[in-house]
Amino acid sequence: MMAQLKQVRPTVFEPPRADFEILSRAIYGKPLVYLDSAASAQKPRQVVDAMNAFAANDYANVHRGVHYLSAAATQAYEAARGTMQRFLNAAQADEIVFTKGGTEAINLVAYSWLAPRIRAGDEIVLTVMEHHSNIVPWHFLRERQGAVLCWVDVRDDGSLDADALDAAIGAKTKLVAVAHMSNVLGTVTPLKDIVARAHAKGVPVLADGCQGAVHATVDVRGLDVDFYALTGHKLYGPTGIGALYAKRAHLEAMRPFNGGGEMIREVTRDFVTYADPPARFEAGTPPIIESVGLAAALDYVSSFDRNAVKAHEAALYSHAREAVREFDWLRVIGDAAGKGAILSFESAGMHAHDVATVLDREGVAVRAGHHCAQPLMERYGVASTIRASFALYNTREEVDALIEGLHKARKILTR
Amino acid sequence: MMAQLKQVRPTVFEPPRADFEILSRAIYGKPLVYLDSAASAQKPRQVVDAMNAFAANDYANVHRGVHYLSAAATQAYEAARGTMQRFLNAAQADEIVFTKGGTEAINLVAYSWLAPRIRAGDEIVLTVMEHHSNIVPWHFLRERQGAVLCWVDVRDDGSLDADALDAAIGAKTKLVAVAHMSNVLGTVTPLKDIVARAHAKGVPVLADGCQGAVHATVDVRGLDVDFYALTGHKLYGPTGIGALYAKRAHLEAMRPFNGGGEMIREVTRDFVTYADPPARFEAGTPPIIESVGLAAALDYVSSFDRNAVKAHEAALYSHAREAVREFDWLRVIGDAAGKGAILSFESAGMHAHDVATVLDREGVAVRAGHHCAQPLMERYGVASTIRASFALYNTREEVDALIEGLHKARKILTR
Amino acid sequence: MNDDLRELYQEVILDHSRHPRHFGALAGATHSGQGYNPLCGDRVAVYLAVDGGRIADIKFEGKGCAISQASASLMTDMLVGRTIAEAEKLMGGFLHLVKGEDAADLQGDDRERLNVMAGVSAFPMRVKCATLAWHTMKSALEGGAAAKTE
Amino acid sequence: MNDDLRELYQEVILDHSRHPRHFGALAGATHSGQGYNPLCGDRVAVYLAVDGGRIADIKFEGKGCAISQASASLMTDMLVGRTIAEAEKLMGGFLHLVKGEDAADLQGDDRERLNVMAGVSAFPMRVKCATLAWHTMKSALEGGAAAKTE
Ligand SMILES: Cc1ncc(COP(=O)(O)O)c(C=O)c1O
Ligand SMILES: Cc1ncc(COP(=O)(O)O)c(C=O)c1O
Repeated sequence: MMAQLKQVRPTVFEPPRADFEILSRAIYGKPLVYLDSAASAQKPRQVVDAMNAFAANDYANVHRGVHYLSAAATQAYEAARGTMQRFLNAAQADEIVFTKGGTEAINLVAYSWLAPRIRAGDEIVLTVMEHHSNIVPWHFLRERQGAVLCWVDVRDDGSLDADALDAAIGAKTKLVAVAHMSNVLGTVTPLKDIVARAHAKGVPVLADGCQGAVHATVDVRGLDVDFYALTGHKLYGPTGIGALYAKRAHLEAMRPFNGGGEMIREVTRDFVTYADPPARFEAGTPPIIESVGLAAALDYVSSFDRNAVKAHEAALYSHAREAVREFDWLRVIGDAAGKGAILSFESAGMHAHDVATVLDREGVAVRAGHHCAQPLMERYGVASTIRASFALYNTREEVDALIEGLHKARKILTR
Repeated sequence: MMAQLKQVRPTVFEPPRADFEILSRAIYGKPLVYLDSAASAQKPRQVVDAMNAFAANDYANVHRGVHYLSAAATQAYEAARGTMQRFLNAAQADEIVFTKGGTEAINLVAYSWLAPRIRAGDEIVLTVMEHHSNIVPWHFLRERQGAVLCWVDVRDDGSLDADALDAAIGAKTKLVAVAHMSNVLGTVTPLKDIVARAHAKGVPVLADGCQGAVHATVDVRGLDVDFYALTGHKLYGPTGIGALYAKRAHLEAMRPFNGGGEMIREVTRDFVTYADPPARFEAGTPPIIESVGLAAALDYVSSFDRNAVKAHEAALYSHAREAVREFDWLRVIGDAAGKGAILSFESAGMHAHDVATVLDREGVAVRAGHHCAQPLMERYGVASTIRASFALYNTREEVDALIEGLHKARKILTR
Repeated sequence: MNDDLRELYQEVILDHSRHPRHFGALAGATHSGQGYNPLCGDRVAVYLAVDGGRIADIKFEGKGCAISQASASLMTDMLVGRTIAEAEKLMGGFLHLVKGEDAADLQGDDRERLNVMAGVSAFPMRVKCATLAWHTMKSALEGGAAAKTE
Repeated sequence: MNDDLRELYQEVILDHSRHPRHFGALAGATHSGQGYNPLCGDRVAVYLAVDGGRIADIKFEGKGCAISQASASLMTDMLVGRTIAEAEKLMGGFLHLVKGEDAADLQGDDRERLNVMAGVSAFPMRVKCATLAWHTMKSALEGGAAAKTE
């Protein structure tokens, strides 16, 4: 009965503004309106506090120490791995490798899993909406080993045609690399379907979850995805840390990437043997303090009703989407059903950087540029777009400030 | 006159204990005696405060944004690069590449500079005192490309014989990889001499400065070293960040390592071109908040008379070294002249882990193990050692606590 | 309206960006250069006909923000007819001006005409937009390696 | 002296570590296993002669801390003469004991003798030292892949 009621009237989500000190600052005398969370999210005090407390009480290097602080730090670091495991619903904590970010997570798959397996002429299937981080590592394999990149287009509305992707998978395909959510279009891809169809042809799938993990719960087991890359700083966590989820069997079959401390079993002058995963892929002192911050960020995100957050963000997006319909000089790029809270557009006669500059003086922070997605810009025939992205701390009033700012930009730049 | 007086009576250095909150905590009811700074140093409040202030006021993603916060963050990040440049006396800020740590800095040289240049049978000269981080990347080149590792021994006292190193450099040598300071022996290597002699044979030198940069001023131009790797967390800075200094000409000749955002010039479906260094090697969102912390750490270290700090650490070391002379059951490993403040030893009839466990219950944190230097353990015929390392915040009383703890360990473990 | 913005997006700038002077290709160019700003995707190509140490003709093509297009247009307008030495001096002065540095080397009429770009100095993230065409011109004169402004 | 330490480094433990029982190689071993703890460099090798489902003889060789050596010595002492099924049950109980978990499966005399190792549970960083030999024994019985405790 209660559950039903909750479904009928979803919790009204109150953006936790007070957790984010930076949101109350002024920019050129105007209140900051931060609509650039898809580039990087702000950090709640819960994250900063957790890191500070750890540094002040329990800090030491991990793994190799017998002493109390080293044990405490190791425990905190491994607990963070467990938190990430639960966040992604992975089967085991040791399917989580901590990396320096989402980009490194994808490179880890390229260097340690795919590079030793791919031959000239073998194919990698990817989509035109990928972020450069999910493109350039594959270009390396093209440049260095003769791999072939097979590009899957998006529909005009930015949605991904799973049939087209399926059709691109052939006998020579070694990997499908696809975003869970586009950082430009906001498109959420039908990942479960993609994985099922790729697996039917025996091809593993890497999902770039740098955006996807922020806006919805991720269930890597339910998705049955082989690799899932994500990054801490977009998840309200610290910079300097990200993670790769990979199925245990893949991790075990992967060769090392960086060499150094922690990742070995034994080193002699003549040979070296390697530790089991995940240690094998975590050479050197890891981002220890950041792991504590990342765990705090995951706890923070999980402390909300995530469906309510999603509904809140969707409402902000809809409000913005509706408001810009009246601007006949503005073309929205990415209008797929069920998309995340990212609004990208170009405007006739106004360059994205000029618009962003005007908005900035109004306190409104948006991104202008190619968003590390040049093939997608090419696809839509634009050099750059404006992107406003909405996070759990944004408000309807902030969307209004964006719209107001766009009016101003129009007035200034087309007078 | 003043200057002379100062030389005769060096400043008495007062350890800035109050800057390190963790140092006043208790472990099992005893005051913490943290003698594990060679594994990782504690963080002064100046570092933590700088990171907090940045996160609360100026945080955003760098480089790609037009808006105010992005400009502020970019400025902070690039200012950190400048701080590191000055810290190392590099010629240009763009000779500094930020990495996730010292280990990654060395791997960057292995993957981007050496891997495309080395052929089967080519040689890499390194010493038996290297940390695994300066061994395993070269083992990769042995395993994957047939490189040959040429090991240079140390003298019994742990000092490095520059002649022996010179003799190991032959016509097939492609790189000399050597620690600036050993993390086990404390040995400081004659880097300037090593570089001069290697260069005379046309061979570049990579110095692992993860320890060296902590305990003395580094002048990469004066040393004329080709590559210098260092790590933030041992320099009283945050985890998750390190740096590689490389001569501009080397950086320009290096191929990319990780692929992703920030490091490209242009990406299309069919090809990719790369940004100039250092951006070429900083794929993805960098450790932005950590860069601010690292700069604060460098400023912190530089705020002291570094010679006075060095003298302080040397005095702690001497005090400990003298005190253990009375222990005939204890063998010090590493007694080179001019060595840094690291005391490593093994004890007859007591295993390092047992000793460390007893010390820990006395509040004394030391490392026990192979210290990621297994070839060195092999060289001295030990499986592990105890290592006490002294930092600017340590005191003479803490050394006494160590000595006291060793007496106790002896009593408990050999009764 | 914000003063800095008014200063940045003056009528003259917007006019230049909308109606760029010397736009197009140049048959018989003796020098040319390509510029690209990977941060925003702005592109510019400049074509020069140099005759006896003097810039006899200039054209440019490009796509980009108002600042970069206006700056390119203004540049062509101002450099045509100059000696290479004069052009180089002007370029140096322009770079100082838009970075908010001392631009004492810019004087008289030149100073006055280029002053419309001075507002850029209040927008550090936009300086590269303003300098792209000028860097490209410089590289064209020096032999034509692709200019860029990362 | 600290209670936990006294508990950990009991006379029995120190005695076992100094005078390990069943130390050495075993001619005619039917099973053997190698164990290595890369964190501290401890090594252990166990050799077994199994006859009709019963452990007729055991030997071990090794180098390491007091805990790991005493644990290995105690293990050989206790397992010799047992059936494999009994040995496996004892191993399970031991692992519970040193991790401070419920070790209800350990009873009577076994419990009493192994109790000298119970102090390890207060030292989480040392549990791996205590379990190395036991993991190695398990892997020897299962066919001999190298055991390790990272
Ligand atoms: C879709 C997507 N993939 C990958 C990345 C790369 O993440 P990071 O820069 O943290 O490595 C980003 C963000 O920049 C992104 O939006
Ligand atoms: C001499 C030396 N080199 C390299 C490293 C590796 O540094 P990091 O673990 O920060 O990557 C260390 C410390 O662990 C070290 O002491």
